[in-house]
Amino acid sequence: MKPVAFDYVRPTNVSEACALLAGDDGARIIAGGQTLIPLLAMRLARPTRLVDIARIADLAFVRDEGEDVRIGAVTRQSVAERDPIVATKLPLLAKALPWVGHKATRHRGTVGGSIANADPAGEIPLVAVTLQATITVQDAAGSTELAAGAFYLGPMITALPEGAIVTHIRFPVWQEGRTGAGFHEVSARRSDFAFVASAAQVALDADGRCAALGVGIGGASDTPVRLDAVSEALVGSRLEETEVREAVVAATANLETVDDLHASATYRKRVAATLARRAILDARDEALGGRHAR
Amino acid sequence: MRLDIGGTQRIEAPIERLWASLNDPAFLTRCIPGCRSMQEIAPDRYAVHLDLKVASVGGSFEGHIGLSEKSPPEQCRISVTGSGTLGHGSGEARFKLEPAEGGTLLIYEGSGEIGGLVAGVGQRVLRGVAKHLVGKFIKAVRSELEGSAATTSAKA
Amino acid sequence: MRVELQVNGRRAEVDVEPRCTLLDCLRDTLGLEGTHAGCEHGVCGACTILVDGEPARSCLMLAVQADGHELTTIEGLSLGPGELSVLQDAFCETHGLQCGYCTPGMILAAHALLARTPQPTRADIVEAISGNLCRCTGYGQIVEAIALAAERLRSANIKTGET
Amino acid sequence: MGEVASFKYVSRKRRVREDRRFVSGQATYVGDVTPPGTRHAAVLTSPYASARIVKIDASEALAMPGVDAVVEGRELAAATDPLLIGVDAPLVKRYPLAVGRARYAGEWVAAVVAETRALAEDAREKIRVAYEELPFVLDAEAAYQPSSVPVHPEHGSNVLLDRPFVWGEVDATFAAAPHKLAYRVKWGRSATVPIETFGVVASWDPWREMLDVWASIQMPKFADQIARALRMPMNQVRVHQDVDVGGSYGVKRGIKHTVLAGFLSRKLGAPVKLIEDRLENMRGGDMHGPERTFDVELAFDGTGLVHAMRMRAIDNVGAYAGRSPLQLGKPVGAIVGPYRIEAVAYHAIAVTSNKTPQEAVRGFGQAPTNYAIETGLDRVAETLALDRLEVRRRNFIRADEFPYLIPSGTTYDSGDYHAVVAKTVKHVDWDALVAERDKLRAGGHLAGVGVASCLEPSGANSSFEPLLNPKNTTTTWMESCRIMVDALGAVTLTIHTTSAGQGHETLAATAAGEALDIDPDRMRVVRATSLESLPSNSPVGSRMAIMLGGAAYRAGQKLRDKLVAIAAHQWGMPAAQLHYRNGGAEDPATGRALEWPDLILIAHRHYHLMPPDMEPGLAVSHVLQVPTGGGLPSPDGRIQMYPCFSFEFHVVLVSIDPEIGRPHIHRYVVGHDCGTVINPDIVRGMTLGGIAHGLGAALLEEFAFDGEGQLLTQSFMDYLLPSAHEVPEVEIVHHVTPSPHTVFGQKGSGESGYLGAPAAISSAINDAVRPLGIRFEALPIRISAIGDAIARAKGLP
Repeated sequence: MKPVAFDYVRPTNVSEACALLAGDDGARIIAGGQTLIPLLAMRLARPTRLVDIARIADLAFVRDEGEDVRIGAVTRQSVAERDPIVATKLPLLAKALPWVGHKATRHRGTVGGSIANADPAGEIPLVAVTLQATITVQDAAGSTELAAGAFYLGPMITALPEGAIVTHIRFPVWQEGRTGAGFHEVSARRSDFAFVASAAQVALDADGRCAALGVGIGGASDTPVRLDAVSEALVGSRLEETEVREAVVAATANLETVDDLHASATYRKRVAATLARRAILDARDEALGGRHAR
Repeated sequence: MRLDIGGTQRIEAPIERLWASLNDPAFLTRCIPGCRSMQEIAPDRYAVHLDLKVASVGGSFEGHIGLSEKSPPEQCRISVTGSGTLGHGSGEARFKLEPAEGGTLLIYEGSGEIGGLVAGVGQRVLRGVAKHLVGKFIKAVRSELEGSAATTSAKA
Repeated sequence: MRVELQVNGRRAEVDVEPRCTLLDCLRDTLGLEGTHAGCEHGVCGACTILVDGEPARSCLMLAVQADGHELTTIEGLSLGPGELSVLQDAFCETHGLQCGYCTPGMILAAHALLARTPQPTRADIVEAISGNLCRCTGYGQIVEAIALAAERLRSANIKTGET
Repeated sequence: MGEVASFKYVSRKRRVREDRRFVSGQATYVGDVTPPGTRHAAVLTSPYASARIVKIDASEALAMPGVDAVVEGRELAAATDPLLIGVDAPLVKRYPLAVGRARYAGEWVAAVVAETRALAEDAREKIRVAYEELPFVLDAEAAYQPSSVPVHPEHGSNVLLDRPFVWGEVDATFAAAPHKLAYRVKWGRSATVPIETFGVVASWDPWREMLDVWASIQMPKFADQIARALRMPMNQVRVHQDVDVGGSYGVKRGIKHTVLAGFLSRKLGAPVKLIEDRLENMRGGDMHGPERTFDVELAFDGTGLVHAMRMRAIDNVGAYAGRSPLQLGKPVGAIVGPYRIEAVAYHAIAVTSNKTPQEAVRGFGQAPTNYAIETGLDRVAETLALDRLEVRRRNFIRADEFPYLIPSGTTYDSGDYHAVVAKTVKHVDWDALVAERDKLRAGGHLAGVGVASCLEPSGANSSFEPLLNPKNTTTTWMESCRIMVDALGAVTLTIHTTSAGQGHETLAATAAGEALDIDPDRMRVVRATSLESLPSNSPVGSRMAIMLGGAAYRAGQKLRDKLVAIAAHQWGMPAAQLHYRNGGAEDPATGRALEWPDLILIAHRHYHLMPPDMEPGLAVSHVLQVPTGGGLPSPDGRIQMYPCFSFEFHVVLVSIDPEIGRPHIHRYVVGHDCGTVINPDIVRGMTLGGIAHGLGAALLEEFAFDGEGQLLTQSFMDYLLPSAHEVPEVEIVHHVTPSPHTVFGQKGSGESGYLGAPAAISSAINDAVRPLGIRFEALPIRISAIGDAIARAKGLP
């Protein structure tokens, strides 16, 4: 399982990287390489040149910008996992990161790499969609911002234009009320690709009513899916179990789910509703301050 | 690995134009994702060369496309075979065209088999990729015929 | 391409193709054959080494990406010729292995754990080695080896960095 | 009771000496062997399950820099003989590369050799092969039909083996039995999948006319098969057996890999290295395991005693067969498991299909068979509304009935099943366990207690070969050990096989140390190459504790007797009157003694003091024939299979989250009796490892094929080995019932964990879902299947 031969260049800044990509459709970006290198080894990916952006310093940062937290694309997943800003301002991302791959892959894998790789079971893309993050991409012509919700088009398929690079991701910080997060995942083995995953973040107002809610499903469909209908149904409620159960079942009724060797489409749809409910209730309990996980 | 594709799409073009386009190698070369060339080697039989690229996965395919059971302009059957570094595949699909107000309904129904490396390691995502590629084909047909940047009416 | 690596505290200059993984470079170019290939697609963990003290899969890194990092392989853990570290010795004590093929990766993952968490719980240990597949042992005696090493390091008051 | 009641070294805690080289990264696996001038091979595989190979064009590949050769099936077949097949089917010809047609997706069609492995893979992609797809058959029952498309037209059908056996009054017992039940269970196609793939280095030296081979093998008669296929005298093949093997548990046979590498080395006059990568191994390494469907009928009475069993077992062995069909034969040696079933009809069927071939897998067919038997015991209990534990107790062979002859002609050596079960039940506090299950159920979970007992036939033997292939009358199954004491008194043992982590060096030293009353850790153990080896059958069938332990002990006895004879000669006394201890000999009457150094000196330097008829020096060896082995089957298919039978009793508490369907194992207890334990750490490791392996077969692992014969689990992303998260803490309850056939009373322990765990885990999950009327009758049982079945039973979408 030896890759095809390719060149390797290490640009010192983003524009240099974009220039290297422009006009060379055989060039591919490598950052952490945790998904790309297996594809190289299996000769599924056959680039003529790898452009290594892992050491571009101005792409590695976690910055608290009040309204949101901005994370540089080549920030290592393990760095984000240990970052205090993520822990305090992005509880959902903090809760999802330990589910990403293994400790060994998180030490090399990057946040931007996971976002761009768009694995249907990817935990970071799921959190980005759930929190309605914005993904900044840059190519030779300049940079644009894409909504995470419109970024994922299919399995490993995104709206990233040809020759563009993800430079950073802005995760909105929920300001009002007490926030809580919940994350659940089912896979054959603890660290495998998720059959189904659900990420939920809840904000409660002073008297315990839901001021904001975001819940998403990963692994079940070709892309991560935000269940907007659930947000609409439950904002204002007290997130009682029965209300939550009804809302998630309704919202997943016509969720298009994948059927594969490991899990059936009906299983994924049914468990999507279950995990969404559990994630929401966990988030509610965390917001209430009670450490009572389902 | 067995893949089933199917769907109904509204194309804002008259049935005759859609039918002619779907039988025009040059048109198909522009619409089939990654298609580099499509030479007619016999009546309704074409040798094709594809350079498929989905995300970071890419590979070249050599294959054949055959059109059969044609009853213009309503119906035809298309068979595809091909192999390359990523694996091999074959498929059958039936196209039905029905005039609808303001355009034509393109109804397609088919199944295919994918084998080799990509089925051996990619079973988890293969169906989604196939669905996406069919969607890209439909989008390309629409944008060719409808001229303006068409909005995809249904999720492919 | 010429690359300068820092392996087990020593500088090593290598000339490798960009497509050469760090795993193949360590084994074929530097002769450090204690690191093993199990799947070459990043799942089994037999190729685990330490990169700046943290476990990483050397089959998921290109050699050309590895310059400027402090690399540690199993050969770097022994205290000297014929001298096992506390952790290596603990694996012998509890027979935390059988065929030995996953063992170097397992020991390096454990080493990184103990450096960070000197008194790990059983759950900490299981999580730390969950990325390293072993087909022989069923993991029981491996967990016991790591727990024994933690205990010995604590009582001997050796800072884990020097094990 | 074994010959040596109390032991000085046996059963004591002793570090496994091999571990030192593994923990320091100083071991030598075949991947680490690269003689100067080595060239690297890669194989091109068939994309199709069945296809005629019309044309192979390697011109572009051969033109690439660094490429030495491309070889295809016809060239190889002309220069080599077909590989051995275990059953009488000579027209099912097998060569390392496909000849004329490919018979399974992944079969090797061509091999390319180049300066580096990367260049070989680059070249492989440039080889153009024109195929003409042919019809294929994948399902075993379909292949069994005469009308099916034969994988080997020359053979005329897909049936490799179709042998009914009847032992005892089966039909009469069924007719008279008040209760009967029938069921079908399926053992999914999984295997051992070691973390190291197969690899071989072959190096032909035209000057010495010697083919040196380093390979990752666990293979009886490896050098024989290589020499035979390459048409070389066996003394031109030198297999290096000091190669460390990165796990095998049965599958690492690699005959086709080694014949190919040997042929390529002779063709190029350079060492050739073929290390399978994981993709090559999973699809075309020919290392899949049994894929078997059982149709079982049981005849039993109102108390739950099973009197007769009919079992039809059909196995889908794939496109070719080496010894894989014989995995239907070994289970005959324990066909009734630990139960007093009096009459058995067994119909063994092996069929070819266009799937990857199988190899020997841990237990050699016993794990699937045990799963089928244990499912039956649960069904009997369910039918009579009796406790599954109690039904087993009633059916167990009693301790006082040993040695116990089972209907198929094997005599079980010893056992105390009731004692092991009693100890296990007491340790687990059975009633509290059942109460905990019911508490979990009350809490909204599904919960179940699983039980399964299993026999581990150990010691190995060839007798299933003559049973299934009358033309094969092999009755010799041996192991050997050599002990040499050098002139300075250091002891060196020689063993004659490779090892894959079983601790054979520690085993041999411990056994020799016990015989010689010398600390085993003072002994060195080395491995002979095949040219210097005494007869050995390598570590299969849980045999090495019995056979290598026995051979080392017997050799040690010979050495001891020689030392005593030398001492006796100095004092002109009969040897029998002397007392041996600690390497020396003492005359108890006078108290005078000659110590180890004294005797060494005489043996090596002082010929004039030697007994007249004794050779100088101290080198002894022993070749041990398997106890109870050596017979041929009777006409009605009765034969003594393996000599010794270990016993395990598994108890598992599992709960299932009903909405998710994921089983969680709360407790796993196993009662374990493998006779006298020689090294406690090694045996414990074997048991824990076997259970983890069995958990994989029960819940996670399957080589899944699609309708076109394409393997869908070609990587570790889809073929799922259990990680540390999936394997629960296992509590082992220890018991010793020594074997009468072995020097210490030891039996085998390498396989039993894997033979019992699948049945026990399946029993637990079925107990959990039984209240919903759900039954799982095939392995593996995936989370999704459990979740969907629960939803269906509850009428949910």
